[in-house]
Amino acid sequence: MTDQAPQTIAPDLPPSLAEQERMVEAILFASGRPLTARDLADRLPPGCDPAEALAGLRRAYAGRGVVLERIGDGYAFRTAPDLSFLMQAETVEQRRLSRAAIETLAIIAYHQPVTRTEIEEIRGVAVSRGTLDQLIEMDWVRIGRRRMTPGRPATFVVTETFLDHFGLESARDLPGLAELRAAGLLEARPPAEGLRVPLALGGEDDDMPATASATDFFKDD
Amino acid sequence: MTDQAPQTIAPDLPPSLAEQERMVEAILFASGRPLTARDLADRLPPGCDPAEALAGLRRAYAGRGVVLERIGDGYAFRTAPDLSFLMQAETVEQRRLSRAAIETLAIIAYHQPVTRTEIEEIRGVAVSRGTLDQLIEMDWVRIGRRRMTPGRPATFVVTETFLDHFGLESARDLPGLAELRAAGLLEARPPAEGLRVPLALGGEDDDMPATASATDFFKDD
Amino acid sequence: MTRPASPIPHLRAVPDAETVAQRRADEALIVDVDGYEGPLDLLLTLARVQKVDLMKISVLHLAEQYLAFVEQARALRIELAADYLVMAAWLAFLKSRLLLPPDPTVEGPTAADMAAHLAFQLERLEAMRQAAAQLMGRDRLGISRFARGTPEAVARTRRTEWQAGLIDLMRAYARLKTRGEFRPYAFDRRDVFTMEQALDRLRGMIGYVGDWTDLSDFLPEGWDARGARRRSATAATFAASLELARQGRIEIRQPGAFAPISFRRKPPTLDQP
Repeated sequence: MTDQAPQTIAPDLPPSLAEQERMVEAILFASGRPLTARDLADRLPPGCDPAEALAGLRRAYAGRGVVLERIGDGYAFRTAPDLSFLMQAETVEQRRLSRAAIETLAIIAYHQPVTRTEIEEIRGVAVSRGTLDQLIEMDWVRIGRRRMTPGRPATFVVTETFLDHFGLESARDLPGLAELRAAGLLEARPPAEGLRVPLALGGEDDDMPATASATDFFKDD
Repeated sequence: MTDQAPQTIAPDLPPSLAEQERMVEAILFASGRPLTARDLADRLPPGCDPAEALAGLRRAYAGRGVVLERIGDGYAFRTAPDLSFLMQAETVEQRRLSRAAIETLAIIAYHQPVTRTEIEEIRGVAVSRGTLDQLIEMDWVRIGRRRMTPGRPATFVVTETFLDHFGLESARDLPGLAELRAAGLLEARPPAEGLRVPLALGGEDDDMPATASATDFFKDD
Repeated sequence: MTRPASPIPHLRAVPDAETVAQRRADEALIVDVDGYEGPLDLLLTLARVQKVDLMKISVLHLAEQYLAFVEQARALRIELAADYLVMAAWLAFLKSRLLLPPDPTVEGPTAADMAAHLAFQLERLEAMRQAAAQLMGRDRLGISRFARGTPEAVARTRRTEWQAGLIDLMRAYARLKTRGEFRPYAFDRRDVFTMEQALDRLRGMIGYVGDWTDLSDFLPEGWDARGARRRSATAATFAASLELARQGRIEIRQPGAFAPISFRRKPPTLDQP
């Protein structure tokens, strides 16, 4: 400003360099895209030198939380790269497990250690890799010992995290079918008396406590 | 940093004030809308004090092309108003407001919290639903607390978006507020019974006391 | 549109209303009552014409101007909204009270109070208009001040927390283990005599029943023994008999509670051969 003091009469004198820096700063801040020196010159009053103003600004912002970046031919303000972690927010989304996942988990919990083939036999459908992976990734299920049978298949067991989440001391505390029925979690069986409905032969021994059946089942472990 | 040198072992030490300033600068620069000290604290590492960083930033940006503005409880970077002549490219086409809407807005700003009946009393005409709806839709006006008077009427107040738009730190900074108050023009001076000047009934709503007061008035005529 | 033939009374107060443009504006002022936002707005415009501080306005003079305006509008047969007439009546009342010496026996606000309140209202409206203009003249966002043109969005990383409770787990297991128990419900119809069957049977038989006949005599063969079959046939036949009675084809009789029920064909009436 001091150097322009003697020339106050001239009306078309370009603004001081400090003023040009302010101008470029404001224009770049408000712009929706990077602007080239040419773009800036078009918008500044005549006689301005955007290159100098840009250099000045670049120095002024060095080391700040915001930096003047050169992007191709253009210039734009950007958050300092080392602060990018501030631009992230983690949102936790709560979602219910899919039916396939919860059924697979239930089978593993009640029958552990259990092989994939066994899970599939109980569910009656193939277990997708993704379902088991998801349960393992959640740290609710892990791979147990290999079964000492032909093919030495891997078994699955539930983890401590699982027990924590479900508030169980051990998987043995899971209620058996009889208890589930008593708790109303099983649909009441149609009354056998009066209506002579031929009952299909149940494949499994329904009323046996789950823990017992699980151990019975896998004597070798 | 120097004062933290002896404690280099502590890993959870808050960043230095200079570093906090950088962080607040980055977060505010990145945001289009004002953020409160609370918003900032939520995004800064634990132990940071946004208030101090904000004060430092405010000083650092004073007189720049971009300034740190205080808007209600929030802070935002905005281009310096004196540079608006450079900003033709960014100027946003403003929605045209009717005279009724502008006057209603001013009445709400200066008299808030104000009921619809009071607005009508001041303008001498019914306030159409659309006028208030428009102001609310623009997020310049919101519904405040109900007045604890018979009928519990809703009141209207201005929003932070309003303050941001008009460059006001708070509603106390409205232009001419002190003079208007000194002149008694902001006092709720409910006209004594029979003193009320009749209101025009032009609006859509007929449930205002205007009808009643007008008829009351002319009983003796 | 009708044009005013004579100069407008209230405009006489304005000395420099001579230019054509101004005259036109003044005519518009008269004709276009809709241009005002109600009588208070019109009053404020008229008050401005007095060219004095609103605090020192002569309400009496203003009332006269307003009444003259309304008179003029009526002379030009302009439909004035009811509000304007209400205001005119109020101002006429105020004017008469202002001109009369105050009557100490009259209760309520004095004419001076009313005039002061009107002046206050006009001043307040004027103040709000000025405030609105000042507000709109501020450095507005998007006009004089600008936000960051490229706000950097906060990258939201999403972490999914899977939800499952013990109940879900147990239900899933229960569902799996009881899947084999589900059977389609099949009803055994061998021992059921339906109402349709009974109706068919009764319709076929009733034509021959002139005299009271016990319900049990209508039960089909093989259904009249004791037990479930007889119960089913009895219920169906009784239900069918109600239907036929409703249609007016039979009459039903039961001498007492739990006594045998008997039917007969309804005897033809005289007018219904």
